[in-house]
Amino acid sequence: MTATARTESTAEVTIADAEGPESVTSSELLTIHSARALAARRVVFAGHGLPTLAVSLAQHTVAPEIEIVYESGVTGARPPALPRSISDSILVPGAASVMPMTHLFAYVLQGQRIDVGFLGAAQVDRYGSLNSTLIGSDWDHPDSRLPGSGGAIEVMAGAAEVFLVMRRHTPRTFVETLDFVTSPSPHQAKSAEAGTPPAGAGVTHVITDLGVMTRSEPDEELTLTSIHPGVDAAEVVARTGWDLKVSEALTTTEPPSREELRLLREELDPSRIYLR
Amino acid sequence: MTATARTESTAEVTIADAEGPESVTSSELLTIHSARALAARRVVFAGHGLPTLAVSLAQHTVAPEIEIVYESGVTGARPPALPRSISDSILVPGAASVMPMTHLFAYVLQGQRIDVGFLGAAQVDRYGSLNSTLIGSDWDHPDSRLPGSGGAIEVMAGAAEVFLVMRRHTPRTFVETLDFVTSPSPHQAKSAEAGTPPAGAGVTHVITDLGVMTRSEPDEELTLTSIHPGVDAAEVVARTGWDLKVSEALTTTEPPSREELRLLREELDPSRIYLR
Amino acid sequence: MVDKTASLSEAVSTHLNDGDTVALEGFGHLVPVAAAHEIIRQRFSGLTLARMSCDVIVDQLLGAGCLQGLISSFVANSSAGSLYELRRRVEHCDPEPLWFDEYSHGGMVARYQAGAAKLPFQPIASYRGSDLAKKNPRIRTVDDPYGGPSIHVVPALNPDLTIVHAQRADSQGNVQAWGMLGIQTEAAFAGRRLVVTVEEIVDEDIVRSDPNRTIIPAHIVDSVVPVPRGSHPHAVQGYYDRDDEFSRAWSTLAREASAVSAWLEENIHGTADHEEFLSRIGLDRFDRLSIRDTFSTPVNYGGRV
Amino acid sequence: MVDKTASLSEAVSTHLNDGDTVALEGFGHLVPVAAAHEIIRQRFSGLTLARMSCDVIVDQLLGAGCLQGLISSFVANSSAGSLYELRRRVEHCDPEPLWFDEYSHGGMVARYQAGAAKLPFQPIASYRGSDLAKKNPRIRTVDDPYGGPSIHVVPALNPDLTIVHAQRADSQGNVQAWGMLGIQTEAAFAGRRLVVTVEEIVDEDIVRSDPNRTIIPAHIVDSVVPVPRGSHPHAVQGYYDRDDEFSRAWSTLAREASAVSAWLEENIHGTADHEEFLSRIGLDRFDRLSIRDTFSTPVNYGGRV
Repeated sequence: MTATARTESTAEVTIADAEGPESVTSSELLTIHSARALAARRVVFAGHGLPTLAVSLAQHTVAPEIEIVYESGVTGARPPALPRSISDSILVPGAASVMPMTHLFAYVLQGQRIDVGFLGAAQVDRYGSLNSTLIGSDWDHPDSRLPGSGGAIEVMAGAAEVFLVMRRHTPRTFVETLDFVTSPSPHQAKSAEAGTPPAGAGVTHVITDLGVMTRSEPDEELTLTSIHPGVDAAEVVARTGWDLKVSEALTTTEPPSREELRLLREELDPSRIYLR
Repeated sequence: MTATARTESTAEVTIADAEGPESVTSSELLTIHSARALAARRVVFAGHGLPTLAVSLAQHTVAPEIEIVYESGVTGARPPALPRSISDSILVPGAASVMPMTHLFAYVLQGQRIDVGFLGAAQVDRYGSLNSTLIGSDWDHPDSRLPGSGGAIEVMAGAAEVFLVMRRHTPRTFVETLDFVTSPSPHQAKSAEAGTPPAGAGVTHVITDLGVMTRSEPDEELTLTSIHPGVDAAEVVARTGWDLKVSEALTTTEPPSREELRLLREELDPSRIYLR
Repeated sequence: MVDKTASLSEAVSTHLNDGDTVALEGFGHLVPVAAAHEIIRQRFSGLTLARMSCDVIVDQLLGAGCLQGLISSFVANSSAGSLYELRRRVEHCDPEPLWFDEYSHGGMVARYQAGAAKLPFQPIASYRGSDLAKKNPRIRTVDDPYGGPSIHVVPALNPDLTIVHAQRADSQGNVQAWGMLGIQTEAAFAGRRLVVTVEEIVDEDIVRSDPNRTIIPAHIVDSVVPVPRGSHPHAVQGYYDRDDEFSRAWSTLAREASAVSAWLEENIHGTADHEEFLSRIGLDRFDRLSIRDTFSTPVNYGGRV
Repeated sequence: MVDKTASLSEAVSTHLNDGDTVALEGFGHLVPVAAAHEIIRQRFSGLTLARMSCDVIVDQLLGAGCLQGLISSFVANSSAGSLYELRRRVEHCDPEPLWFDEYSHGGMVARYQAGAAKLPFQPIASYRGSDLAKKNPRIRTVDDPYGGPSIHVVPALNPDLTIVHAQRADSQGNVQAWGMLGIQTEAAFAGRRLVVTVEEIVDEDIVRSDPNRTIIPAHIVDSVVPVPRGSHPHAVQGYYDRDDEFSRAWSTLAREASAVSAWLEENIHGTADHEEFLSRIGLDRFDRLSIRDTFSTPVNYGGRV
């Protein structure tokens, strides 16, 4: 199957119960499913944006004992408002610790102290390799220069597993071949000639506006395991740039609960900083 | 010349001026000459004991801008009393900084930030290699097990130069061949098969109860350049386990001044903790 | 005691030379912005900038023609958007090519660590299979003499000059900082020369009341420079908040190269120093950035009775 | 929030096994002495002890028959004299041989760094020409892929259990310490399991009022144990001074193996816990070791208005 450019649409999730219908935005959906996936996880490395919000929601729901580590070295932050970035100084007052960057990168990430690392990317391939470096075929003169690795390479190599959050599921982001492999999947790392094999499993969950893909073994491909209400599996396949496997046990995701929505909207992000 | 066991004696230094004769102990003499050698040096790594006292004296006399770094990571200490060891907590209140040990060993010592490192040793050879590990011919079952390197190897390799203070100049401590090369001279390092050449000049000054030996070039031997008043150069040679070179410009050390003695005895070590 | 205080203009002109590699570090907090502006003001050229996480000052140094090279691991304007001057240089060699020596954050951290420790390189476990290792010939491997797989290494980074910003120092150059500390200590030790800008020079008794708070000891500092609000638009913990409006406005402005030139002409070349620069961009903005006080609980350092 | 507080006896019995490598770190300050005594009390055997700078607890662990191996870089009793139990083992294999894995302090620091960072080894520049490199087959070399001379490396040290002592922690295990910090943070991260003993468990608000003071974050701690005076005869900055009389007396006592056995029988096996141990050696000695208060100047962490 060839990836075809299509008009993008996202899940239209509405919950309807005694209180009447309530529509849910794509951001809310992604955040809620990211939070649910954190059940039973303990130490989470949260990139900025939705992951920060997802971890907070998980703390209030499925994983009260979760501990968040930020790339700026802050652990156990309890900011009075949502941080505007991972280096927002609002994270510091009242935090449990601020580690020097050497400790964060060498001892925490490379030191394999993270259970789940959250990442975003411009492109992902079927084994979960990520590109956040550039778009184009000429590395020295790319069509579009992106931010680059930051700490993504270290998160991918060191965290026990990685959750990928993608706001838009499209054939331009879910691609057969990355323009640049920034953060390699275990499969990609295996085929390399030299260096230390990654400690973790790579990307185990991809949460998008259409559904959730999962994988676990090094050479396993991402498989569509659940779709959001109102989404058709064929549409997900069509909007994926490789021949996406669909689980035989494909499920439909449980709609957000009233309580999850209330927490997100009223307590965690009332100004909708991340829920844009 | 063979080293011969002799009855040990030390310099008998007496100063005589209008105030009448005043005898000087060997510890005082060593401390005062160590301090004088620090003129124009700035960052000093002080081992515990006489070096601590010598650096304090230098601060009061020839090198007011000197900065002391202790192996415990403390810099700019201003202890109200003499520290009892390099890890005495009395060094901390009022100090300028306390570095983690990683910074001290990796960034300060290996990082070549020290102008002069002070060391002691059980044995020294003609090029200034030091043994502080063991006495005996069987490394696995030594006659006498000594403390070992501590940070001595790093001081020798990283400091621009090393001052060695030896309380007793004898053929058992100034030897032809060390029982164990703990901290190698640049000469010794050169003959090794592998590894990084030392950054510094190795031992440039040896201050003993009999006089001062110096060297500067990697392959240069220690040369007796000055003797304390009342010491005979031949005695120093006799009490050295190798054929000690004597400088043609051999001088006699300037006796301690009244002011140096006053500072040591009345201000710096009134309880004679180090001036034993 | 050596008094190492200097003016910013003196410190930069004394310790920087055209063609140098200069590290300006600070991870979204405690960034030597005023120092970067002074480099522009003094019209340095041919510099290579080392900076893990880029921001407005990178675009500004590029726009001013100061840089021929960049050593970095993140080239966006944090959460505020793109750095368009940088993208023009990288995507279109406009106005000229930029030598870009690229790593991950972990790689940059390792490079500074090796530089601080005067090691030739530092091992790093994360590069297997990444195109970054393929693209950058300075990322290499060594064999493990203990029988494990080979491991990647990155070379030591030893900038000719490192400049960092901190909350305070004494006049001898004992530097104290808190909040997010980035890679400042390692960058400081790695530098052949070191200039530290601070919000304030304080009495040494304050510094010495809490020696564990010192992140850089005086003996490695060449100049210490009081520059209040020297990190704007980045925050300084306990002094002022971040100015996101400024950073976002930059990403809009810098879409046009001519706007960058005009901004630099007016705000940097058109001002004598950081104080005048601050008046130019409006001191009233600091009202919005003021913070409330939250003091640490003192700890007892004790003392021998 | 997970409450990680435990009693010393629980923490040691849960996290230590016969035959383990156990790191007890602390450089003449903040030494986990009470924990070492508990290891003796619980009669562990076949342990390998990692400890940069030895002291009375090494002699005591040896005398009690707990150790088959030692990883260290300094084997004297600081300024107090020799460690005779250790010397009997090394010089005369009395009562049995000791496996001694010897490095310099710089080498031990590098081993813990590699262990904390899960690297196979750490390069070190200081071993060329030293017999230590000749004697110890685990000190090796790698080639420099950047064309410089080869460089020595030491292998990662990953103790099965690390125990360190600190001034305070909250009940979740965020550990704060000040004064001389030794290699505690790296030893903590290098350990497969981690127990921290502290002078006191404090309210988390105290810890969180100064997050830069935290040397070990909660997420790597397995148990945190309140053990007041747990570092005696070593000092704890701001809590009590060192007891040099005790350390010197040990170097005299330990000249006779039988005296060591008798001392252990009476003071360790003959006491139920650290509190009883302290009463046995005399609580009045702490009068001599009391310190006067010297508080740090608080710093402002600020807060968004």
